[in-house]
Amino acid sequence: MQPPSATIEVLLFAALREQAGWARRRLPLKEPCTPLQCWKDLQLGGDTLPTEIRVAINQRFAAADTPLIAGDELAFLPPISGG
Amino acid sequence: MQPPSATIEVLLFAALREQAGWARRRLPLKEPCTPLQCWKDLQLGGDTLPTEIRVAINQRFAAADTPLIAGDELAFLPPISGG
Amino acid sequence: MDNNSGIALDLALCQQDFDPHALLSSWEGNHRSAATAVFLGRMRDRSLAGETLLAMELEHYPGMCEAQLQELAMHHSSAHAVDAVLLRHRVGRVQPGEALVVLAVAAARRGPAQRCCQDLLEAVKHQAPFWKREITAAGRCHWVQGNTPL
Amino acid sequence: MDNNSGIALDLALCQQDFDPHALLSSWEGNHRSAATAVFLGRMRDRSLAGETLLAMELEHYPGMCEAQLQELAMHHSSAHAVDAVLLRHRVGRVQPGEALVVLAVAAARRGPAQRCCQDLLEAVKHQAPFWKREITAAGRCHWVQGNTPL
Repeated sequence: MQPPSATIEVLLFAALREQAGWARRRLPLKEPCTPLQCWKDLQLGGDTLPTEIRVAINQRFAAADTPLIAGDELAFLPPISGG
Repeated sequence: MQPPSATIEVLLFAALREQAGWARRRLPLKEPCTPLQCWKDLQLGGDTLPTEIRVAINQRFAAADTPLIAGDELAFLPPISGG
Repeated sequence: MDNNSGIALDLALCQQDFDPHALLSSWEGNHRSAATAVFLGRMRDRSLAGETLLAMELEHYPGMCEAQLQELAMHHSSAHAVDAVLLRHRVGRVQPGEALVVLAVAAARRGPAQRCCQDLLEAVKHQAPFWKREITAAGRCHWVQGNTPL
Repeated sequence: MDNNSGIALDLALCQQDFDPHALLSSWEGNHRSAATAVFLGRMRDRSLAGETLLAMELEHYPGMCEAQLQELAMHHSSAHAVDAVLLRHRVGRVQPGEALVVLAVAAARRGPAQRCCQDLLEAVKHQAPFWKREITAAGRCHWVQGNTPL
């Protein structure tokens, strides 16, 4: 059995969540792993990250090639429309 | 007796009013006459209009060499400090 | 009042202390535009030179002052194509902490509302005939020389 | 709350409709700074495409959203050296005409208050994870693609 810490949590929001049909998923961490690799593995839309999609790791904006570590919370954010 | 229309009214405000010791004066109109000429005649402070003093004729900003006509309301305005 | 352009201008001088929030609440509640920008200025309790202030006398040029406010508000509200402008400006004797000016601009978008509010405030500060005389706690009086820097 | 710089930040998300003027009155009344700049945004009753809107759902990223608002407010309030910031932002289901966002900045001078209010509003609109879904009177739903132009 894999230790529970060797996973990451992936979150989707708004239009991305609706398109994928899910909001939150726990993934086993295959090191080395990056947000871009997760995007591809989860088949969220092609082999590159669309320029309008932003990445957050542990609730902070991050680059798509940031190495992920066990326990990270990864989120894909469609274009923001607050205010 | 001069007809009452052949005069102008001169108004001073704020620091200018305090320095001169009066707020409003009716002057006989010596045509041709300008705000600058009135400034000198009334001995409000030298032979030129200080750059910080603005002129209003009939409650609108005007140039110091605008010809005055009978019945005009002429005002000398020290630096504005509203808001 | 509405001018020819259909922009609602509500401009007035106030002889007495007023509650800017009660005023804004009632005015803005009638418009409920998507974007409203507001500036509220209150009397400071110290002069720029650091003296404690007891009060301020706000002198204006009656007639010209109202006409200038109307003209400046018409010009800037048309230039920015906003929906409505509210302006109140104190005259007379003011105590520290009291509202001196409240300016609100309602528009369909935030950019025009904010830019019109800023531009019209600068215009009022430099083009409307108001003069401030500060009265210090030590009993000195002096006319404020122009406006504080932006 | 006060951060290290001594600037008072009062930031919150609101699940329910709120009265922005009552909030501003109580907040501003405690500060009475010489200069206060405010922006108030309300929900439009039409989409940019002209459809009549029934409601809007405001989704956010819980945790990150609050942290971003705090960080953006600290950054811009320090950069402009203002005294205090008030921010309320709706989440959940909103009706046309209800307040979406109210942002107020209190400072010693009008320039910093106005500039901080504008900069922080843009930051919130582009850097805080909120998403709007419009629900039209005709029963269609669509996610708003980014922000309206400034």
